[in-house]
Amino acid sequence: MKKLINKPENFVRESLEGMAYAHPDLLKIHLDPNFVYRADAPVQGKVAVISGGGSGHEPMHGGFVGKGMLDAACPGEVFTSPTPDQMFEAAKAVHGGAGVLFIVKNYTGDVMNFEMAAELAHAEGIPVQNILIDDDVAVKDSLYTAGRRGTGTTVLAEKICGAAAEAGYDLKQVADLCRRVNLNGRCMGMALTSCTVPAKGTPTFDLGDDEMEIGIGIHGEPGRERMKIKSADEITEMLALAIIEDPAYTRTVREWDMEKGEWVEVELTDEPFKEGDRVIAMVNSMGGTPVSELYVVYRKLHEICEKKGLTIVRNLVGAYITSLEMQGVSITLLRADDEMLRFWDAPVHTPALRWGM
Amino acid sequence: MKKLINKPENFVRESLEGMAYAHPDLLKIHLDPNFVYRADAPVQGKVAVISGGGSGHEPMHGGFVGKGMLDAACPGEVFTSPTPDQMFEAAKAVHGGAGVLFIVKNYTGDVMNFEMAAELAHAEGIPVQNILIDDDVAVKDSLYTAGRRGTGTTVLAEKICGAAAEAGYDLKQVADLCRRVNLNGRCMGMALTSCTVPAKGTPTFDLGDDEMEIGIGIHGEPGRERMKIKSADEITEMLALAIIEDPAYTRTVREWDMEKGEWVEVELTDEPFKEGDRVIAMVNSMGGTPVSELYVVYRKLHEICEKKGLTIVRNLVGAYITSLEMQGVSITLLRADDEMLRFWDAPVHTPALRWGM
Amino acid sequence: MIVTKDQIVRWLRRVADVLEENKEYLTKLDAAIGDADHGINMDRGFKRVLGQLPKVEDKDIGSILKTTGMALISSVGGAGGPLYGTLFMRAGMAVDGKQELTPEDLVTLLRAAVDGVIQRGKAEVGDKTMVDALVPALQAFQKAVEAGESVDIALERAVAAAEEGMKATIPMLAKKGRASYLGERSIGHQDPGATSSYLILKALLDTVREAP
Amino acid sequence: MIVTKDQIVRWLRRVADVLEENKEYLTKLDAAIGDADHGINMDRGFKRVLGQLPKVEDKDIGSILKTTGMALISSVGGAGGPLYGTLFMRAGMAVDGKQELTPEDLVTLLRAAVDGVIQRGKAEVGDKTMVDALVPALQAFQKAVEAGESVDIALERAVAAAEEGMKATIPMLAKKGRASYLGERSIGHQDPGATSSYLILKALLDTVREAP
Ligand SMILES: Nc1ncnc2c1ncn2[C@@H]1O[C@H](COP(=O)(O)OP(=O)(O)O)[C@@H](O)[C@H]1O
Ligand SMILES: Nc1ncnc2c1ncn2[C@@H]1O[C@H](COP(=O)(O)OP(=O)(O)O)[C@@H](O)[C@H]1O
Ligand SMILES: [Mg+2]
Ligand SMILES: [Mg+2]
Ligand SMILES: [Mg+2]
Ligand SMILES: [Mg+2]
Repeated sequence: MKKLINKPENFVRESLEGMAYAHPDLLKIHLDPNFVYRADAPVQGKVAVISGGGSGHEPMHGGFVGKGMLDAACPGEVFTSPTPDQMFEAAKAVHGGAGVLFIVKNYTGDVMNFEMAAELAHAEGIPVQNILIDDDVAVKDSLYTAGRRGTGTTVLAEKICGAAAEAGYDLKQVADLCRRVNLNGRCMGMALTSCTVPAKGTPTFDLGDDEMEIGIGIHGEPGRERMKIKSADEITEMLALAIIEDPAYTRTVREWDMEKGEWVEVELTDEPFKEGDRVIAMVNSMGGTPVSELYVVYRKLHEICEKKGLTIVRNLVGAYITSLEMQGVSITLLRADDEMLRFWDAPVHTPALRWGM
Repeated sequence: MKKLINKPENFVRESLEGMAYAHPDLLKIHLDPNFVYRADAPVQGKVAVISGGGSGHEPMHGGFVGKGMLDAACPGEVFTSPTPDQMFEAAKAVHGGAGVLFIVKNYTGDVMNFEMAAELAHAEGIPVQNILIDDDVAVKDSLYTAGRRGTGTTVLAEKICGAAAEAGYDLKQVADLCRRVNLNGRCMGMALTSCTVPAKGTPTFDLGDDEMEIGIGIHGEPGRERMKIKSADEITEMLALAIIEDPAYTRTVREWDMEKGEWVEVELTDEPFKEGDRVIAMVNSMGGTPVSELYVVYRKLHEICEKKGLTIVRNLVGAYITSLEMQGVSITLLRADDEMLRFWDAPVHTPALRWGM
Repeated sequence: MIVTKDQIVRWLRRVADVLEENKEYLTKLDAAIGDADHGINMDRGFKRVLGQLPKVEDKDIGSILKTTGMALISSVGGAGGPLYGTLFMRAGMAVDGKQELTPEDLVTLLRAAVDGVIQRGKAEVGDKTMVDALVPALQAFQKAVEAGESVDIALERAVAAAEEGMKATIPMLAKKGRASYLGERSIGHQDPGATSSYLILKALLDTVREAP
Repeated sequence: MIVTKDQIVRWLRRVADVLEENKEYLTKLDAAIGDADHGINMDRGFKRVLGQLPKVEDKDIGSILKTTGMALISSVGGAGGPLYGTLFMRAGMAVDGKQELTPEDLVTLLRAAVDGVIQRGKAEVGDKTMVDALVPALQAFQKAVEAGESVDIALERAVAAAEEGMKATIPMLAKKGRASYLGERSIGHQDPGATSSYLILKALLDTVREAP
């Protein structure tokens, strides 16, 4: 196993401790249960934005804790959803009186654990809402699956909602904005290599020397299709067209009814991209792919968007939501309106995303 | 070959084109000869800071072009020094009347090509100086080798000198500062895996599944010692102690005598670290190592520095000077005085390094 | 024949052993159609349970099982954590205050446990999840008890049904959980959660069969 | 026997062919003690030379060689670029204006070329660089010409000396260039630059041996 770690069972904790040493101005960590939170939390009167999920996707989420983005992040074991007590303790630590938004990636484990956390927070008198990110167009059908997975749009939603909370939006407003970001964002990824979960010590899956996997999940879940490696341009085209030409997608999700204190089912539909859309584009490394290759992908993505009548008005090119040391790339497009762009451009200062301050 | 590329021979150009699409506000590119330069160049009255070297170390150098850092970067083929015409054309494009500083990593090829470029610039009437970065403590002896290689300190020198130039330092002042940064910076790296040069298509070297290489160069040059993989703490200790306990190092380098228009040999000595030093620490991914592991290394580095009486006053944890998709890490420590820290903290806005704006 | 508190505690310890032994096996199953952590998660969870047991061993069975559920919820994570956490929490709530369990108590316990899993996860039989092992086991157990069989015979039937249910997941197309993303490619693999459910029930049978 | 302009042009074309053929071989040598690009770089460089040749073919030998040097400088990069660039630039400057070369001209040309490499790179014989092939070749050539041998015989001696010098790099410990970082570990490998120098000289011999 080619990793810079000590004992696998200490990996998550030691990585968090390193973060705390490196960024004392931005964040603090709490161990057992584990969470990362803003150094200046709780910020009184501000909605607290919290996310979390399995570890192994760094910098997401801990690297996005700081001013203008997340108030707290709850890292589980590698690729394993965190537990409700982590989210609950984090919520108590950062709740500034205006409630807590949980941004939840749509994986069965994450959803159930965050639902339990919301129930605990509610019982403690903390206003709470859970908004799902389910943007992975590699998953076609929501009737015969657990629905689309939460991938790249998560990063964009955390930035935009973090800025909105900073600007004084109330919980309902931040939650509505988050839902809208999710409904306008789509993502798809691919892998050139597998990754190795430290506790397991061997690759999660085997890919031939000349093979790649399209539509991979960020936990090393096998994707939709395995095929011979193609050129960067062909791969970019496969991902970008799957995103751009994806039809309307309807699913039923559970949100929290704050008044009644119970879960309600909500049907949501997002609309396909269309000519004239302005988009934020993210070209993201799965962890082991260097930025030089990401720019080769961005080059082609730019051309494709132009041809399809989409204008990329902002972009991120780098490693933001990863699968350990996996080589590969994901593309995310978010149809952005003025409000989203305003919050996108707002100052942010976290370990992994920083501008304007 | 597990890479997101099209034809290997187009890799550098296409990656540059992607950068240009992604960062039109920050930089422009020139092809044939290839260089990346500030969108607002030439900045009148400002010393132009230029660096360059083989490609494959991204984000260095192109990712550091922008406000407060480099005016231009000259990327060669992968792991191959750029050619003098690249540096010369870049110098002409960004020269704002106050001269040009070439920051050169100490590799035979880079040194010779940048020397030819300086001669060309001088002949064209552009005031020029070449400052070498030779900080790699893995290379012990300068008498029987081409001298220490230029590695991590390059990134820190580019940031600090870029800020000094922005602040109005003249060419001699920026060059003096750059030399001082180099004399106070030390670096060492290691590899868990090899990397693959696109044009070659197979790994540069073979490492067993349980082996690592200590003291690796950033071009996949074999290092000083091959051994069984150790824990992150042990690896960090090996690198950190090699840096902290490195004795004074004396070497003769060539600098340009601007008045006489000829090369002069200069003897330089840098002093070892000592208790009480304040340092800027960089924990850098060789490209394929994710940031979660870098924090595990940073954690131990923090402890070692504390024990040795060094205070880390600033840090960078991420992929800044890489070897394609190589897994591994390098550690850089720079003894920083107030002047360096002031320029470190100054605003910078480039694709890969950004703060204060 | 009744099941004693002591047996329940020994069962939980045995589950910890069995899951440790099967850690790599379960993880390998999860690698094929999931994310390669089910064995690791369950092992971690029951190690936590082992740590909590001494504190509650002298309480009633309900408390012991609820503590087990809480320990799992706060240590397993993933899908397995809330599901098995709920399973043991509900089991404990169903037998609150009891120091021993009659066959009828066990039916109540199992039904509450399985219902909890279904409520939390919304899976049906045939979706290729732990529900495919749990529901047949519950039905077989209940039927045997109603037919007047002793606890060990009823458990034998339940374990056999769980094993059958577990194996029946192999040809299924997953509709819930991470495996569902694979579509057709989920066919041909045994579900890790159904497997751990079978192992947990089997451990109960083995405990009950031992000299008390 | 003299060397014509036509032969010089054919030599350069042959070098391009030979380097293309040996691209992987040279790169493999460079992978062992360098950074695995020497063959790729030299091949790219002489492809550029091929592109420039039509423009200067009807000029004098000096111009042709200087153009070759400039093409290499602006396309090879690395250590090889400035070194081979300087080699051909200086060679061209030494025979400026000439349409054909006498044996003595060739001595002048080779000496200027090799001196240029030494000035640029500061390497000595024994440092495990191209200098280890070039210097013995120059000496052998000069000695043969001074002894009145014809150009092809003198070149034969030069090539033999270059080959010997190239092989002599195998047991050497590198003191210059990238290989020097390896210390003891550089021993046992043949230097890629010495190898390309040998190939370039061999190509000249082969060209001269052909019917003119
Ligand atoms: N909705 C669900 N209802 C019941 N069981 C489920 C559901 N989703 C997943 N499971 C079970 O959980 C198991 C996977 O558990 P685990 O690996 O711990 O979680 P994760 O998939 O989050 O990594 C599956 O094998 C399946 O039996
Ligand atoms: N200082 C020097 N003087 C002469 N030749 C040198 C010197 N340094 C390196 N070389 C030659 O250059 C060759 C390597 O060339 P190349 O691979 O193109 O450059 P790089 O090492 O920059 O990748 C070496 O094999 C050696 O023969
Ligand atoms: Mg999991
Ligand atoms: Mg090179
Ligand atoms: Mg799993
Ligand atoms: Mg080389």
